Amino acid sequence: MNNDTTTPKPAAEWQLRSVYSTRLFALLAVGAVLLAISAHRSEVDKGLADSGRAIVAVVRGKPESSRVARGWLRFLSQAFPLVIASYEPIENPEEFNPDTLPAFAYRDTKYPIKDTMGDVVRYVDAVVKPIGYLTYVGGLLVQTIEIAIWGTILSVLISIPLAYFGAAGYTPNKFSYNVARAICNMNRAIPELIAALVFAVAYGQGAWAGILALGVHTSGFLGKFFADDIENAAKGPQEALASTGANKLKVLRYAVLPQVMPQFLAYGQYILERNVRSATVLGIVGAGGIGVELNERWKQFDYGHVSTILLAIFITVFILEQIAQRVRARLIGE
Amino acid sequence: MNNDTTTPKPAAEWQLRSVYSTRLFALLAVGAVLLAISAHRSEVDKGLADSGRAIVAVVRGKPESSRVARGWLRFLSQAFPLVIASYEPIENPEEFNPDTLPAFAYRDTKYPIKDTMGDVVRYVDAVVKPIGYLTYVGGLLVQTIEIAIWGTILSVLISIPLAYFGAAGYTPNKFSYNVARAICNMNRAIPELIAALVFAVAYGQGAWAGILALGVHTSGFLGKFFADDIENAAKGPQEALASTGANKLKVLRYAVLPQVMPQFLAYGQYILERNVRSATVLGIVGAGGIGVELNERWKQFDYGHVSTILLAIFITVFILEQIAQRVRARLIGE
Amino acid sequence: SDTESLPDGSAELPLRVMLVPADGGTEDGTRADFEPIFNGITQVYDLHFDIRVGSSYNAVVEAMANDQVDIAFFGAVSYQIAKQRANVELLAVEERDGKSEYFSGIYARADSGIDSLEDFAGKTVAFGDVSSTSSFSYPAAMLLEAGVNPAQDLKAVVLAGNHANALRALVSGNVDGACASLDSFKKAVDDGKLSEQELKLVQKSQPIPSPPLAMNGNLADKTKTQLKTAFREIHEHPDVELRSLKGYAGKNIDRYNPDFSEERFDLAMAPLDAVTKELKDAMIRRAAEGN
Amino acid sequence: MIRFKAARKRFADGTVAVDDLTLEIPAGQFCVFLGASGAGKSSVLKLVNGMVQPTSGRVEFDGIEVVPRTYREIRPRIAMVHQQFNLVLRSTILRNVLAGALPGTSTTAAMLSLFPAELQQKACRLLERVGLSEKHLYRRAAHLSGGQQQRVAIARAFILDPTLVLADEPVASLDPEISRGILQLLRDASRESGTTVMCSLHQPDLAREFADRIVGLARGKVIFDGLPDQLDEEMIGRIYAGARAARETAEDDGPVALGALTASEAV
Amino acid sequence: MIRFKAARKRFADGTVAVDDLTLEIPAGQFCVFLGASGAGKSSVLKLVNGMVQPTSGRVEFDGIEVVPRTYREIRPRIAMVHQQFNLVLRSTILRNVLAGALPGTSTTAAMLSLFPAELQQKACRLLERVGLSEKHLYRRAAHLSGGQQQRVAIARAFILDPTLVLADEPVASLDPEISRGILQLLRDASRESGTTVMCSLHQPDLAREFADRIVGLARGKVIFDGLPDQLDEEMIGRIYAGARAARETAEDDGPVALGALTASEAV
Ligand SMILES: Nc1ncnc2c1ncn2[C@@H]1O[C@H](COP(=O)(O)OP(=O)(O)OP(=O)(O)O)[C@@H](O)[C@H]1O
Ligand SMILES: Nc1ncnc2c1ncn2[C@@H]1O[C@H](COP(=O)(O)OP(=O)(O)OP(=O)(O)O)[C@@H](O)[C@H]1O
Ligand SMILES: [Mg+2]
Ligand SMILES: [Mg+2]
Repeated sequence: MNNDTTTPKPAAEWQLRSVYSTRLFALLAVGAVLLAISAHRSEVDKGLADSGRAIVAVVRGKPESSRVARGWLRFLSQAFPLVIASYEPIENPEEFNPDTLPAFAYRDTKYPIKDTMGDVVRYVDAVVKPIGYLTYVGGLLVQTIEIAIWGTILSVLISIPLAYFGAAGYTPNKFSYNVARAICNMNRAIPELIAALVFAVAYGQGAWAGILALGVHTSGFLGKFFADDIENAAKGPQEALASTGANKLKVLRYAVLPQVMPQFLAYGQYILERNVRSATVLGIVGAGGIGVELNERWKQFDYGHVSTILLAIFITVFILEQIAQRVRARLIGE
Repeated sequence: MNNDTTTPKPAAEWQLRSVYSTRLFALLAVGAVLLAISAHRSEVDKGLADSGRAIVAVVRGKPESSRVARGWLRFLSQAFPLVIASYEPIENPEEFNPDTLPAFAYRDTKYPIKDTMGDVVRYVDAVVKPIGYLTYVGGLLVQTIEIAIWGTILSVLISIPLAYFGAAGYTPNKFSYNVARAICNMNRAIPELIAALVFAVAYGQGAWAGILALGVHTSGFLGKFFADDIENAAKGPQEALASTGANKLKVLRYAVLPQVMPQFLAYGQYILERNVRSATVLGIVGAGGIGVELNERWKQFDYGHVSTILLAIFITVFILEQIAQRVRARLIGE
Repeated sequence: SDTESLPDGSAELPLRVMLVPADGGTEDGTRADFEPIFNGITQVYDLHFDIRVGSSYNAVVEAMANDQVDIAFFGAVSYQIAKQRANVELLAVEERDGKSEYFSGIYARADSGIDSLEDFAGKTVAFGDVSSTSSFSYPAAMLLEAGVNPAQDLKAVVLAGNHANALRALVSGNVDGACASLDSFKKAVDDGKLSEQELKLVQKSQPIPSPPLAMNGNLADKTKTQLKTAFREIHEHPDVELRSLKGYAGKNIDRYNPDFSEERFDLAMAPLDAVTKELKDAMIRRAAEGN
Repeated sequence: MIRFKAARKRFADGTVAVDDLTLEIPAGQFCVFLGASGAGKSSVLKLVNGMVQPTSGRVEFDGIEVVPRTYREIRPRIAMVHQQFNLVLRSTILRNVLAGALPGTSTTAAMLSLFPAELQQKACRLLERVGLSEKHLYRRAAHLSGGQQQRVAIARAFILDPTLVLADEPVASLDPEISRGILQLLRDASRESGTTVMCSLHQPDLAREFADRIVGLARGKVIFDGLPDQLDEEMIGRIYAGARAARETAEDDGPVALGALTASEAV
Repeated sequence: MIRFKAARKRFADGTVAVDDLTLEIPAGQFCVFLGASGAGKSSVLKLVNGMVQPTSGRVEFDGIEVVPRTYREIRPRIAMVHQQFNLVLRSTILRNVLAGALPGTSTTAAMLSLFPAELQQKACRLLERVGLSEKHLYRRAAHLSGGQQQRVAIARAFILDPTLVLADEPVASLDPEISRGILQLLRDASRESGTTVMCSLHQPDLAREFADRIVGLARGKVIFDGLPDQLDEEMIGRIYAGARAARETAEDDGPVALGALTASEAV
């Protein structure tokens, strides 16, 4: 075999390979050219130049001189203050009964309606609930989270067999491997929006159509990532258990799961959180949730409301992340 | 320290812990009750019942008797045939010059124009390109992929520092850790749609706004997952290199990267593929791409076109997956 | 039989109402607008409803075709499409001051120097949603009539998604023209989202029939009659306190008219004959190409 | 009984780890394999449970050929102590030992980690026998010293009363006294329960002390096969230097550079 | 010079691995640590480069206290051969060895894997010295035998000419002949380049043969400290049995159940 000599070669004569092959260089060169062409087609060059100008403008203390910086400032100035209160105009003041007001609510006869620039457009007579909008958003968010949880549960249930059959070393044969991987790809490729609409036609509008859409679409993600991680797990412990004659399921449970559990948890958390963000989809099929509110507020230029909703989503994401981090820390247990 | 006796305890007296604590049981019970309540609120019970009925109907060979099964059949029957060809009506037949026809195109004097129900409305004189629609979709897809690639590049660039500062063991201190993680959460929490529109305000409509939106949003994903994987990597090799005095960057490069590269690759591939799917966002800010076409075709009930587009996306996802699997196989090198 | 039966409005089988918020409507706002009238009908006529708010007309049409939705609002154009694809019947049309109509318009910036539709040639115009009557079909027809082919003669076509987005694109200077209904424009001005001086109405459309409330034609005849009666009478029923009757997009109306003739919709569609599917396709292509 | 018939293992890169091995090991025998680092000891052991598949030739266990089809049948009767221990570092010691009993546990029980109390007690007894104590039971394997990990791996191997134990350098990380204890354990198993033991060792002294039979390997070939007292110093020298001599005609490595090692080149 | 001053390491779960250790090891000395499995050998070595941080007391290297702040200064001069090798299994042998030279390589060069040719040649020479050959250079570490992996770890430790080598059972997986070669290498380094060597071993014979000084540990405490020829059989017995005796008054483990091990309980 190869050119091993019979007497050992002294170290000084050992053949060292260069790290970068000429093939790699050629590939890199071609890639660079293609990227350069594409950069122009995709306006990356222009975008970078604009950003550069904006940064220069800001650094020089003249943000107004850059269109980009101006746009940012304009948006940020409109995003605050957050909208916390809600109001309901009183249409028949003579019928108004102050005793039926909910807790903390009060009547404001000169409640100002402001435009996006913060200027008062007109005044109305309204019942004001000081944290009315916040509680409303909270309620929507709870609805959304519930549905997101069901979507995630469904997704996990679908993805477990996909992962098993999609993991080399566990799948029974090449065929089942390819089928599982193809289903994962397919589920990922179909936009959940379209899936939601199709399910709405089949099942009627409502939460279930949204749950199915979220579950099916994201099972493509979970299936692939679970499978990849299983394939990628350290082989030693797996071999050790497999060599005792334990079946594949048991090897997975005892040699792979302890290794990959932290990642699996992260994937699950991501899907849950992503399903919360995909709430728009739920709105489209009439399942309620935060999505429609966000969408419509945005379309109405109600940036104050939008900020409130985004902040609420951020807090949800943050809490999910905190919970997951704790469980992870336990699992990793360093 | 604890209740160790001075003479070693014989094995028969060793205290065995039960696998499931009562606390766990209590938690599970509470969880089950909450889920049961939520199942009703979220119509999961109804959805499952409907699905059950549909399955029974199909199994009994009477799919028409289930609304769910009927809805599915209706869709599938409309999703085919795929639309492959395109046509352009010839408005001035006298000026028509057959020599200027592109390859494979031909003139059809009785090309049928169908309405959304598939009924022929009228016939026109048109130039038919047998794979015209396919090439059109292909062109849009290339555009989309280019933008998706730029979005992914941007995302990776942003996520590298986020991952470094968000990985316990590498981040300089608790503060930088929290900041990096919070930025990741924030980037993930802001829907890319909203990010796209905000960027469009700052940079004007176009590809760059879309690229920025994709890049910023997905950097939250990459940052988090890169960081989690770094934290999760086997400690032995890292300790070995750290104990030589190599700085953190070098330890990352030589002890962590070889372990996590396959996963990082999978994340990158996912983001690329996800950005292709998020092309709708690009359409919204006027960057073009497959998203607008898909959306509008859907709204127009052109299910044949929709199937063609979805298939094109599936093939893209499939190719990306194939490429990634090859590179992965090399990296894992079993 | 095996076949699942259609709702009859009983408490066990409520009629499924699917509402899509009009431009400028939020989910709870839409619900709040229509719940009083449906509740009133339940109270008086013992017809029960399951009201949902979604946001895709497309899904509503398909769901009606699959007997998953019984009552829904449509735009004038989407009503035609719905009739093509599903068994849909007119339930009622809102009426105010004896009229059931509204208007669409094409706007430009006040300082743009655009004074007539011809001036839009070579300019960028934002439309709403392709399935929208007043932010797409009518304006497209108006441009065509003025000799500006929206698929060929414009610099770029932007599909903004809805009226408000189209107007916003115009205000921010990204486009030169925007198509929207006059009601949407007025609502944006009222809410302080636009200043009336910034924009001008270049051309107002002819009257468009108000968005109809439609029902699934497969419902039992008895149910259909009950529904029509209810909508005809509810506004003057002594037992119901309907402080204000709301119509599409939440505006105040006088009554619902279940006897509006279908022919008037067909008539109103006549000017849209020029807006063929091919034209729509071509405009979508222009929009997909970006600018 | 284990039978190798002209078994040969050639790895993908051309390394021949086991070369034309023909050998029979009767049931109940305590057979020790000696050989230089890289001689092929681990590969020979792994051929028996199929963790290494022969490129040619044949390996039989109790008359059954070791091929993927028969793994289910034979593996539950074969236990292995891996050279690198191969513990699940994030699991507790107890769970690591119990994991050795998976083939004898129903899949449902295994998925729910419900191991019968007797099995758990047996795990405790085994841990006690390898010198670990109650306080280690619920500690993660990662938090043990090297030798403690190796002992957990030994306990795991014995949990299912195997008929054959493949012990790959089971005492490499252990001190002389515990080493003797472990080898004693292996010999007891062989003497009292008729367990066959195939054990690779680096210490010829220990081999001579405990083995029923010693097989010397060099570059994948058997160069000695006999009783412990037949293994003289000269033969030991040949086993560990054998590779050097054999190298003259071969392409494989082995402890080549022992000469160089003693050279005083400053490093 | 290394100095331990009343150093104590107590792990989170209460195990005291190193107990009130006071010790000085002069530069250039080849000091071997003996002790039963779990006696604290690895912990003592890891205290020196900060991989284990003392719960109380103090450790100094060349007069600098070993604390996180000083790691950057001292670690590049200390090399360690880890008991579990800790190779990057997916990287090649050459890269594993070169990774030992990272502190001496500029960050940019390191990121691009550009190692100077001399360094690569030195890596080859070291690999040759530990008995590996050209054909292993670009093989993944995962595809080596146990002993070969251990030798790569040794080569990695020497690539930067350390002034102190912490060798944690560097010959556990090696055959007697290569073991001698490796210990010779360590002794040469100590004699010829003045490298200090702290080495844990399981083989008292090898310790006596190569060490300048032997420290016997039991349950984290020094119970012997002297010249190789002062280590008699009785003392060896005490080192490995010491834990048993000490157990009477303590809460820690150690090779407890040696008695049980020789008991003939059927497993
Ligand atoms: N992370 C940890 N957590 C708790 N206890 C630990 C941890 N690491 C080691 N120990 C305990 O500390 C004691 C000393 O461990 P150490 O690794 O120093 O022993 P050693 O002398 O190297 O043993 P061996 O010869 O088996 O390698 C042991 O009892 C061990 O169980
Ligand atoms: N996966 C592999 N690919 C290529 N060669 C391999 C592989 N595994 C082992 N080898 C080679 O096969 C030969 C025998 O390896 P084996 O592990 O059987 O040796 P060993 O006798 O157990 O050595 P040690 O005492 O060092 O553990 C060695 O030269 C080794 O490099
Ligand atoms: Mg071996
Ligand atoms: Mg140790």
